[in-house]
Amino acid sequence: MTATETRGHDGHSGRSDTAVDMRTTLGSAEIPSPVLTASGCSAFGRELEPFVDLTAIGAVVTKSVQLRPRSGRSTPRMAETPSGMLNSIGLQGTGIDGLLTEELPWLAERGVRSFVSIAGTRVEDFAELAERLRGVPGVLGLEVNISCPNVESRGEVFACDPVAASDVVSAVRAAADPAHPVYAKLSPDVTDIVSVARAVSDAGADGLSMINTLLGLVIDPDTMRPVLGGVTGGLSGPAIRPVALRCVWQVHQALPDVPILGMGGIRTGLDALQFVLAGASAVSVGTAVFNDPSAVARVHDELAAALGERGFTSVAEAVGYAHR
Amino acid sequence: MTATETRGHDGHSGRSDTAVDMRTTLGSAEIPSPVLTASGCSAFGRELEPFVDLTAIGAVVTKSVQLRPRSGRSTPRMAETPSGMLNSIGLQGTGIDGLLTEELPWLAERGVRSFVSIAGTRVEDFAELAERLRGVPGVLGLEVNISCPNVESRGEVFACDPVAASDVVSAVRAAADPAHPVYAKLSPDVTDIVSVARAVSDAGADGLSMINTLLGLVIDPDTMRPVLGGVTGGLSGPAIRPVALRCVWQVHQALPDVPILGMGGIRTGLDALQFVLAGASAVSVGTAVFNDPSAVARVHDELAAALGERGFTSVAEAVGYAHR
Amino acid sequence: MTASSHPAEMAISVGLLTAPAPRAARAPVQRTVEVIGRRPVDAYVELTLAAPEIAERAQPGQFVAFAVGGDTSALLLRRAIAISTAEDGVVTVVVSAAGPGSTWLTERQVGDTLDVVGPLGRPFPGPPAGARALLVGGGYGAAALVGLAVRLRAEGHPVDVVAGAAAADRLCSVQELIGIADTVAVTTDDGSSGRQGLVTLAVDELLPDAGVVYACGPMPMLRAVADAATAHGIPSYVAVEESMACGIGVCMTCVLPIVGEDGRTRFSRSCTEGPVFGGDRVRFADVGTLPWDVVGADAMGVVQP
Amino acid sequence: MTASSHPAEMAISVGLLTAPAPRAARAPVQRTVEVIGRRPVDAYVELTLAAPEIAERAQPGQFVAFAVGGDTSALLLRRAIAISTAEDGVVTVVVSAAGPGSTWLTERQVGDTLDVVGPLGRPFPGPPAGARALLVGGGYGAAALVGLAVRLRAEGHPVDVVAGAAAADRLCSVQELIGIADTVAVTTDDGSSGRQGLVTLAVDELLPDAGVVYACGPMPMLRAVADAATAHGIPSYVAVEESMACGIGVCMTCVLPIVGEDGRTRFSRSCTEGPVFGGDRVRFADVGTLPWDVVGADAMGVVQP
Ligand SMILES: Cc1cc2nc3c(=O)[nH]c(=O)nc-3n(C[C@H](O)[C@H](O)[C@H](O)COP(=O)(O)OP(=O)(O)OC[C@H]3O[C@@H](n4cnc5c(N)ncnc54)[C@H](O)[C@@H]3O)c2cc1C
Ligand SMILES: Cc1cc2nc3c(=O)[nH]c(=O)nc-3n(C[C@H](O)[C@H](O)[C@H](O)COP(=O)(O)OP(=O)(O)OC[C@H]3O[C@@H](n4cnc5c(N)ncnc54)[C@H](O)[C@@H]3O)c2cc1C
Ligand SMILES: Cc1cc2nc3c(=O)[nH]c(=O)nc-3n(C[C@H](O)[C@H](O)[C@H](O)COP(=O)(O)O)c2cc1C
Ligand SMILES: Cc1cc2nc3c(=O)[nH]c(=O)nc-3n(C[C@H](O)[C@H](O)[C@H](O)COP(=O)(O)O)c2cc1C
Ligand code: FES
Ligand code: FES
Repeated sequence: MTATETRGHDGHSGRSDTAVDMRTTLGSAEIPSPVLTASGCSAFGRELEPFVDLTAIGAVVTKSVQLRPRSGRSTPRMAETPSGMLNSIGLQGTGIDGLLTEELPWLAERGVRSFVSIAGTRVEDFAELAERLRGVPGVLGLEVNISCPNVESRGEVFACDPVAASDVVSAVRAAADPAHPVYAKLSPDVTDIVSVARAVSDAGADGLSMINTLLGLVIDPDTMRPVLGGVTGGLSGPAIRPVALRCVWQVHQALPDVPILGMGGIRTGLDALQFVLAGASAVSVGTAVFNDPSAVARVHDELAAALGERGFTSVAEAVGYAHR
Repeated sequence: MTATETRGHDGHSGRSDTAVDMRTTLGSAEIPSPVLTASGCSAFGRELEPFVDLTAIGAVVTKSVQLRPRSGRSTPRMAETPSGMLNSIGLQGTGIDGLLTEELPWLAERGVRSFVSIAGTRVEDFAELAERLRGVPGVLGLEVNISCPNVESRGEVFACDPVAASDVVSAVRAAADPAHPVYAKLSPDVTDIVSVARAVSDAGADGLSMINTLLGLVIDPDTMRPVLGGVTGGLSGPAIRPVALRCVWQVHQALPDVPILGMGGIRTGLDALQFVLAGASAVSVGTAVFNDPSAVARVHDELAAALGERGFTSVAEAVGYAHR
Repeated sequence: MTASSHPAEMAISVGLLTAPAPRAARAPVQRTVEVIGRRPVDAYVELTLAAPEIAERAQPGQFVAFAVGGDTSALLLRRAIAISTAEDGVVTVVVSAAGPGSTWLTERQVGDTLDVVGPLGRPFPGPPAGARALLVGGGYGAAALVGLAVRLRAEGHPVDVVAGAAAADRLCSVQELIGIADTVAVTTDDGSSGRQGLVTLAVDELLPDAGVVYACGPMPMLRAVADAATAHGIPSYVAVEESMACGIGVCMTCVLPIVGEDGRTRFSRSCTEGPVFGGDRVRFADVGTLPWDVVGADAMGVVQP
Repeated sequence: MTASSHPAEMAISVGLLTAPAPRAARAPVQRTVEVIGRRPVDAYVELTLAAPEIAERAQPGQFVAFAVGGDTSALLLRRAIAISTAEDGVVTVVVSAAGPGSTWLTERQVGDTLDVVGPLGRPFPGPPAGARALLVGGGYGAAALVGLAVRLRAEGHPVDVVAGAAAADRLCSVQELIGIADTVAVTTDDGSSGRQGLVTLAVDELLPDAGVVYACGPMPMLRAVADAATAHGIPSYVAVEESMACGIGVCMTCVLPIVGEDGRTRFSRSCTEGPVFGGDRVRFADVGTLPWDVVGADAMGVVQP
């Protein structure tokens, strides 16, 4: 290498010239690429514009929005861990009004697809959010972040209880735009993820997003107290990839017809390939974006190349292939 | 450094000259060091002899033994993952007879303390193992590996059901040598680890070992099938440390009087310190031994130094300190 | 105004001395760049990078973010490092070996390549016309002021510099700054170089003549300098150093309680709304807490006491 | 005996040609050692290490295990590499850049240090008195035979060597072996060096004169060579390469179905009961399966068909 910069990471560089058909669907919504951002890991997409062609990726999965503006938790909000990180952001955001007036129009103007993540602490909150997102331009569908404490059940997380999770999903499905597929986002912190998956899919979820972060903790050896302002936080990154793949594998095995948006530690095309082979029809790239802001576009290219090398002519053919 | 070998990793080197009292207990059993091996990660101790003074460590926690000899699963049995690994050994071993005639006498002759891990697929198996270990020289106590499928409950893992877990623990407590503390080893793959901890401690567990591996999966991008012969496997190593610490933290918070043997990704003295501060009164070093065969002795030394630097005069003072 | 008072109300009643720092002129790029120079300087290592596309975009106060640890790294997050100088296609940074990531950076050799994103963050806003500028650097924070000093002098502003550190070997870029600034004062906590004491010793003397203050260094120093400037009615800009997961504005880990133009406090991202903030806009005393009057604190269950 | 027959029964009825390889004379050590030589050789990199305590303990057939990736590594497991030669305090290894760990090893430079454990595993047992020895190496597997060839020649045994590989650039240690052995035959799959074909081409011709066979290389090659030797009634020893998590015998990841002295098959650890096994003791066809007649298979629910 000479003493000049190389353009090894340019997200705008041409997609690899492969014949693989990369189109896939999120429920009924068609998308040109199976690679999406992950909620909370790319904000509302804007900041990635210098690094990625946002119109070419599957969709921007937006940071989970709630009804009201939220400050989020006090700092420190993150701790690096081996091949991963903990975060305790606390869903900071400007609320649904900010989303509707600022972020979604910006994305829609540019032709960027958005898959809107919604969150709340009561079933009605979720339904109201779904209602307000009906017919909004550019919105492909909804991802329901049920890894939130349920205020009506002493703060137990919705995703940890099949009944509470189903209540949210059926309320959202009823309130949402019929054209919007509703994906329920599952937590791995459960004894039996298949039973939660089955419950929410029976309740009307059009697909499942898997997985959210694992609950973790780090103690600062200097202060001798938990590092995070929120004490515990969510573990993400390559460290959790085997757990995420196991969840996708188990659920696809039990419910082969339910579409899965897979995520958890995806960093390369071969990582994404593992999720597709395990049963995901699309994937989200989360924490890896912090390491490589062009990761979403790069993973698309690498996945396309990997599928081509293995003789697949479309991503659809490869979905769940490892079970065959 | 000159072109000669340095002795940077010699487990036999003198312990750091610190005033910290490193004695602790496993239930009623006193041990001179809070650092132990982890079940299945140091076999029965013999192979570590070239690297570690086995009589100086807390105890050798032996590979889980069952009643009969077991071949274990077919290979491949491991997959490396980011900052961790998956294993699916399938509890290969010569059974309780082999343990009693070969391994435990070898350890006892040398004055090495053993903490014997037992496993089974029926409650009676566990009880019989505990019974056969009564009064065996050198045995300090029992660790009950309940992360095994319960043949009487369609293969559901004992550790994932508070009732099944309690059944095993109370049967073991009843059958075991009264002088043997009984530790129940918990799985992190549950919705509510505190409820399992409470159930087994109510059932008579003298302490808790936390955590066993997380269920994971890796797909080989070349064969496009799961890497492991056993399809899924157990995830261990630094990757899972934040999850392990969170489990120890939650359980110590809820049950401050129940002793905890902490484990999961411990590699250095500062890692061990985090577990102690979170509430563990002793720790096991597992996967890190594969990286560094002298890890158990090194972690003892580093922990002693770290405690000393922070002004602790004994490890006991630091247990649970992060909650204060 | 002291940081522990209620700036939200004060801002509305009395106004603040600074405007929020505006965005940088150009967007960042991601490049693999070559290390073309490496120079240990006391406790630090200065790395020189052939990075023309970053150099041409960079403005004083901005930073870059390096991937660390190489292909087999367990360290997932980039490390943010302030740009010291950026000219003629070359970017210079000064790195202190703190933990594993920064230590790895200091071990890079000439010919090695680095994956870098930058320039990131908002630059220091320009000073009031004709104002004398006081630049205050703590530890390696002084490095981030070199490019600024050059620009200010080129624009005709008189520049005074105060560089402070715990000890002589933790001072940084003093030679460079002496070559640029009108005056350079040095303080060390232990007196091993310059005057013994904190930077405020020198800052208090120079403040009366200053029209604007720029500071980069550890939080307690920034707080002291900003408070002193504000007390004198002088606008100050501080470049903060907050733990960052992404560096580009997408993760929300790096927030500080910052008073906005409307006088309300928000948790603002130090990577994209900073790292340069008006010194009177950072609620230093509230860092690490969740004050009730931060926008959206009510939704977190925090109520006005 | 072919590998797909029932060796357990055969062993009892007809006996095997080999005894299990005995343990090494001395225990391993763990040391930080310096790289004192680095030489790219075609597709491989030969590293020379100043490692006197390992060199003085090592016997042909043993291996070492390196920690890889440095202080910030996400690769937790050591990489097993066969010892090529060990004399005068110096250990030589030949590394092929396969994945991230071995690639990192091939990138080490003179002056770098490596954390290494060794010597590990059981060495090749000595040959019958006066026997002519046939050594068969596949790819970098030939490197592991260099030390063995030296010892056998020093003990007065005639030594024939067959070195094979996919292509010329994947051959290994041929020059060294030519300097030691009586004859050296080379085969490549593509004919780019020596005869075109598999090692068995040359092995079949040399077997009639051999009193013992030693082999190191990929599993299919070991299987073919062991089968051929057994068919000729000649004892063979193979050094296998099985995925290892610990390398020292504590994890049970590296097992193969091996016929024991009592004729029963057990899952034996290739790190401590191997890597050298009698060629007629490895049930090659059953690798990766759980045959019903492996000791303890019944407890896994596998029953005799
Ligand atoms: C805008 C900005 C500019 C900076 N400029 C410089 C500079 O010019 N020279 C220099 O030596 N350092 C600078 N730093 C600090 C540098 O980023 C940290 O020292 C470095 O990230 C520590 O990483 P580590 O792996 O060595 O330490 P660790 O403590 O192991 O890091 C663990 C995690 O915490 C984060 N972290 C730890 N300390 C800091 C810190 N002080 N600030 C921010 N994040 C931290 C790391 O980025 C990492 O994610 C700057 C930081 C910021 C935010
Ligand atoms: C006894 C023994 C002797 C060996 N001698 C040599 C030698 O002299 N020269 C040489 O280049 N290589 C040798 N190998 C193979 C070498 O260990 C692997 O190529 C290397 O571990 C691959 O690691 P990686 O990170 O590059 O690949 P990855 O495929 O990323 O490794 C992932 C994991 O699988 C394991 N693994 C992958 N391939 C192999 C393999 N072929 N054998 C064993 N484990 C593997 C790795 O150790 C690691 O744990 C030997 C292996 C064994 C068991
Ligand atoms: C900083 C951060 C913020 C996150 N915020 C959200 C969020 O708002 N909503 C949500 O559903 N998931 C959130 N997640 C979880 C991710 O979307 C993703 O499920 C998880 O991180 C696993 O994927 P990864 O390993 O690729 O990051 C967040 C993750 C991180 C690291
Ligand atoms: C190869 C391997 C084998 C294991 N075997 C057992 C076992 O037999 N019994 C048991 O209770 N735990 C077993 N474990 C789990 C460990 O004891 C430990 O709980 C877990 O690995 C987490 O600790 P670590 O990250 O330090 O390895 C095994 C782990 C590994 C990696
Ligand atoms: S570091 Fe991610 S938003 Fe600032
Ligand atoms: S590699 Fe661990 S037992 Fe062989």
